[in-house]
Amino acid sequence: MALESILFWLFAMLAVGGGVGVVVHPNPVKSALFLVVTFFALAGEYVLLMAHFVAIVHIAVYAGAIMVLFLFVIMLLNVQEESRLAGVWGFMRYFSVVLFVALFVQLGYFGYQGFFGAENVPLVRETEIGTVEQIGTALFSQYVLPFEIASILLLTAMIGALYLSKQKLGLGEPARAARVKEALHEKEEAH
Amino acid sequence: MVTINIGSSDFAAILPILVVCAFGIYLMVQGVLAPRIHKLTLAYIGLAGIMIAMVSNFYLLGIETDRAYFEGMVFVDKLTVTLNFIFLLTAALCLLLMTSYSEQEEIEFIEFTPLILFATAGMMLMGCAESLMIIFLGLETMSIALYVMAGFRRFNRFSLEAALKYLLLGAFATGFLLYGMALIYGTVGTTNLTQISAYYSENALNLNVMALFGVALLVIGFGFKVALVPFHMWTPDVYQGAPIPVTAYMAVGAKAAGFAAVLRVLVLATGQAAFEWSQLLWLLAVITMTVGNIIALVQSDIKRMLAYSSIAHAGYIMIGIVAGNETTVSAVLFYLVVYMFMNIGAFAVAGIVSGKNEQHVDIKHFAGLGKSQPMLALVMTVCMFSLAGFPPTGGFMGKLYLFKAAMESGYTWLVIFGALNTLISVYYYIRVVVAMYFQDSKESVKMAAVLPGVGLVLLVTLLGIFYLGIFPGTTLSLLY
Amino acid sequence: MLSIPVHYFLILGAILFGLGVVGVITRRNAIVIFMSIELMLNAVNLTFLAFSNYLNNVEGHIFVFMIMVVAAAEVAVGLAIIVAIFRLRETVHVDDIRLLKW
Amino acid sequence: MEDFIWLIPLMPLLGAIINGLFGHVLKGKAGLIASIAVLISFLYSVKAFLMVLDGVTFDGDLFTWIAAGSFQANFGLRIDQLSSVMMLVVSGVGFLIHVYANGYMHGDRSVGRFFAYMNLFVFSMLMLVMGNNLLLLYLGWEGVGLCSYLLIGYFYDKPSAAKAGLKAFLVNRVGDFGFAIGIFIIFTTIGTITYSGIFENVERLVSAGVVTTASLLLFMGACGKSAQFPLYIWLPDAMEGPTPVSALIHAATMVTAGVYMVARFSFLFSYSETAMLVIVIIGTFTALFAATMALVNNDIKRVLAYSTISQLGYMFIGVGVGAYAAGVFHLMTHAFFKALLFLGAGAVMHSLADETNIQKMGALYGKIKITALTFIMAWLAISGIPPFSGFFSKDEILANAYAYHPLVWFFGAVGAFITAFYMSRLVFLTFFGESRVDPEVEKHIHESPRVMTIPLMVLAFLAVVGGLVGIPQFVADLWGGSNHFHHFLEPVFAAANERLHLAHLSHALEYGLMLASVLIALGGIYLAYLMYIKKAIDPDALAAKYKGAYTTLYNKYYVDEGIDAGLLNPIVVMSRWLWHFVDERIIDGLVNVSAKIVMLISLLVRRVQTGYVQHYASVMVIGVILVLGYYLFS
Repeated sequence: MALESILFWLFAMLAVGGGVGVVVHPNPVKSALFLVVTFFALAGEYVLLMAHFVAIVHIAVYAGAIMVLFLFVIMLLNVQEESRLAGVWGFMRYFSVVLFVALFVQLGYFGYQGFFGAENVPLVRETEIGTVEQIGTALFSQYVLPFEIASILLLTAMIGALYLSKQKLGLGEPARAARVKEALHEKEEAH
Repeated sequence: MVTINIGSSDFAAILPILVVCAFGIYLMVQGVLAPRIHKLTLAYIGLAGIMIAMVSNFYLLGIETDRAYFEGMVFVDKLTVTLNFIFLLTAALCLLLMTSYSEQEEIEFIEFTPLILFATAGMMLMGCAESLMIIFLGLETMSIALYVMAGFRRFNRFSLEAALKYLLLGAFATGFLLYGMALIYGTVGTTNLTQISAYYSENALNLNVMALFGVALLVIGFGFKVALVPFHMWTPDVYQGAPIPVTAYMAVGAKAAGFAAVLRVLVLATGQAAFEWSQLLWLLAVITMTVGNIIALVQSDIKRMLAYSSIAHAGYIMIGIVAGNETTVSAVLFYLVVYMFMNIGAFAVAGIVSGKNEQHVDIKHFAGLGKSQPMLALVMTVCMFSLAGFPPTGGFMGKLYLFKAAMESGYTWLVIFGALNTLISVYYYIRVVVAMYFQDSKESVKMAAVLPGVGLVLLVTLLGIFYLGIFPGTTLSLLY
Repeated sequence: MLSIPVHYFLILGAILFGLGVVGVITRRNAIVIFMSIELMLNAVNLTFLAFSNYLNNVEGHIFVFMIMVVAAAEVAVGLAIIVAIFRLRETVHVDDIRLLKW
Repeated sequence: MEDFIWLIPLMPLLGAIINGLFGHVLKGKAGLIASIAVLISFLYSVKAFLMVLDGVTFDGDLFTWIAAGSFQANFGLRIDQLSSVMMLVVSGVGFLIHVYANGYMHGDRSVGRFFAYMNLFVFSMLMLVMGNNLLLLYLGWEGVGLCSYLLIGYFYDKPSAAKAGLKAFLVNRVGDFGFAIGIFIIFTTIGTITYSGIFENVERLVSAGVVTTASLLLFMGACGKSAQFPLYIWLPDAMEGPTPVSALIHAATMVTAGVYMVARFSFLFSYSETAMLVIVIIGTFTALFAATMALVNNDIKRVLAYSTISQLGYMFIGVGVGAYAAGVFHLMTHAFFKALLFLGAGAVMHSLADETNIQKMGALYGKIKITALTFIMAWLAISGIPPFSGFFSKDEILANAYAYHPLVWFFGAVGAFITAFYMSRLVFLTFFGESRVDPEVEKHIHESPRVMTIPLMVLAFLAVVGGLVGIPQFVADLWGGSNHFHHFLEPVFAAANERLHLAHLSHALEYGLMLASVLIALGGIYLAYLMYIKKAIDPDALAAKYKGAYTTLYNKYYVDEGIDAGLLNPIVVMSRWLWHFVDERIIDGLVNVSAKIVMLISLLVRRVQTGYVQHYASVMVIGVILVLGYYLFS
């Protein structure tokens, strides 16, 4: 078995194992760490696909930024270990396995049957498209509009996240916040 | 060497989007730099921006239409212009509603105005997209703004619950949408809609499973945004929890944007292979209408009722999509315009009746409105009759065109289902009218004041509904 | 590096996507649900890159960048919402957050 | 003609707008404005009618309404013999009722609203009869339904009124559903919505094999609007509305829209024997069924409501057997005498402080003479006593029914007998016999004001002589005259009549049938007389006064008893049973049960919306799997 095949299987197993860990581990912190494992494994797969630049960005963005944010929030909220869905809804666990199998058979098996032909199995090719230069050229010529839209999108997200998480209400009027909370309680009682 | 083939005409093609984004950024900076500025001033600047964008929208008619710009990223045609108009008008009306709503609820226009402007920009991008990438980015810009807007009453547990549910399920649906895009990309080798269209029409007879799955997942992703059953589950909860002007914006704008994408992809791009999915869409349309209408029957919360009604209306619009002939686009667009007026009108009245903290959102709180607030009751009645599809309102004409489009393609049974559903829907719309005119209010409901802003919205919706109902011809010929 | 068939990557993507779906359905913690959605998006990224390599086309890479941007934006907003809810309700379990129903 | 006809519908619309916007300022003047608006319409209608009489008809477009791609709809009117008659009836009777309503609604809180609705109704009804295309027909069709709903629920303080309005509205939706689908089928098959275009291309419907379906769907709409079995259930409840509304909408005009529509589409219907047969069967059944339900009812307006349903059944028999002119003729005469009956009933209620129970009336003849006299004329007209108007129209329908099938005639004749009986009962109990009026109320009995009695007199005049325009041909032959009405409408129905080849009866048979009609009517009246007048005479006093005659009378009383036990009791029992059991339980029940089932489903289905995000997500995933599976296996 060639080296790349070994690497593929290794990363694949790591990715799937990490994924399973995310889904089943009751502790959110551990789940997050399993997700980091998956991310690293996926970065390896990207390299195998000759997407070096994406692989680096992936590590930087996902493992570096997003996962830190996740962990930060988990720690901040001091989230406890989660008990499983209780009562009648407990069957969701078993049901979800059925859904998984169905979805996988459809997407993974039937969806890609076109690739299964014995003679012409398309293999991963040696290519230059994943280089920084290629991507940079594309990004600033043909794909300049999506690139700019992405900035608006990030701006939107920034405004939204700021608004939702800022502490004080309005222009520094704590009294107002108290009023709102009061009204809230009234409404709850009405319900 | 890198060559950039982007000229001034390319920017002209997205002029309304640029205007809206520029105003959004300006307002954000303004709000930060001059925090003492009166909050309503920000809203009015935003309105001015929308107005300017509307004017600049006409500029699009001046440039060369029916071609792609930005290296095949956006496409300018009559559909683009009409959709831009719908999105901008919706944003303007909802922003006006929000100015009144801010009297009963603390609303921070420093954040709200840029958000609604960016959301509108996202919708407009979906409307003019020529690439799956633009559709995706536009959809996400819109969605992220909407997630936040749904939770805008951030000290209200209902509002935040709505935001969380919308976000989780929305991101979940985005996953399916992206998977579909990936499969289409894998099949065709590009995300350009014109090339996708060419591929699907050439290979209409021997599309492989992957190609079909791609479109199916795309339909599911858009179906989530427009609330097709069974991807509608979020709708009632989110509509109920979100602040009323935001609900109106979601119900109209997001749905119109979703259908814009459906039109772009299903009708215009992959339309040639339509027979492959027309049966599926047929089924979705029938299920959507029926489920929406049947559950709406027992709702007592006006927002929730309107949410199920909006699901049902997504089903009606699907009738036009299923038809898939040359009248589809104009019929769907006309219905979207009508739908905008009648829904915003209904939500505007609901916003006034609900009063402080949205306490009075039950249908029983509408009792006696006919006596105490005859003009409000009139607008609500007209909106309800229009939603139920009575002549001479726009709702009737809209349904007429949709059904006509379906009939022309021979979908008689679909039209019969549509008419049956209309029959059912009358019952719950009329309940509101009955409450307003034929019942006396048992408790004195303290309503919000009718401010000039919301008064303008009511007037525009009333005139719009009647104008479209009585003189639909001019609008229809302008649309597409 | 020519011996790995492309559809291996595709099938790996499908598995990860399915795992993400399972996570969304079975977990109670909104943050973990969110992480499962990230898993789904990463599966899509893998699929895009596999196709990009198979087609020798750079568009897939660009798309992956866009997805990353969107994912980051969604996470920012989503975590902000979760924090806001936690402040109000002191829970992040979605099955406790069901005032809106029927 | 196009220089003025657009004014005819416009005037009531203007009136509606003025009253709607300024009603609260105008107060008492609202009725005046409304009446003048309808009067102007009426005068122009007369002008149009006179022009049509001279042979000038109009069928054209005033302006392009909607033009979008392949679809074009014009605001087009069609003024021909049929629509000019309908316009006269709508605006003429409408005007009289408006005048009457000025008195009847005097002092009501929101007169402006009332007259705005009334004018809006007249506008919609005129659009319905004047339009030259399906879209305007549908517009008018929905418009009158809406006004009817608003007016039935006018006294919304009364929960029963609001409920009745809702019932009328929802039941009509069922009919309108079929109607709309029928219109759609015609439109998509033929590709045009104008009547002229449709009539030229009926063959296309035939070759597409949908002519029967389309006709039956249209008739379904007519069943709802014209209160035919089984969609009649809303009409008796609709009596909760103010009496002028009952007279205008639920007797004279709106409920006849279905008859008008079938007559308008006579050419289309003539292509489908099945549809015609269904119309005849439904019409016959309704005529008989509704009449029996009127037998024992004690509410004066409800008796009239069942009578209206029954009379509408006769009209459908007429248009169903192909005697379109006869059907329309009966529509017209019915508009006169039934409006009169309702207005008379309103005047009686007015005099008696809104008492509607005929068991609490009696001997009113001397006290409110004008009302009583006009009511009696209407009674004679509806019972079919020559030469009152109802006689000629009903006789013509029955004669044509005999030609179609004697059985239809037989059921119609039985219905006529019952009609004569219950109407006589109504009149006798109300105006004759001994007074059973509440003594408190009796002190205040007074004749209605002039503004109410004058319309009564005009209508009474019409009810008496209105039939003379349609004297049957074989009678008119005696002096070389002709059936003017028939003749006038001839051009409209020529094409349909040509296809149908109506059988002709011998003159002897026609005379015989006519005689039978008269005897039946007289028999019904006599029977009621025996029962309700004779019974009212105090036997003891009689016995003391006329000792010799007593025995005879007494014996006669036995006859009465015999009739009572042998013939009438079963009928009365059956009538009660029909009314209470079939009408209230089964038909109403079916409607309620189906509504309840839908509600139950709704209550169950909403439970799917549990509020759990996980469930929402799993529903979505199931949806995804099903959608993908669909592609996989198709």
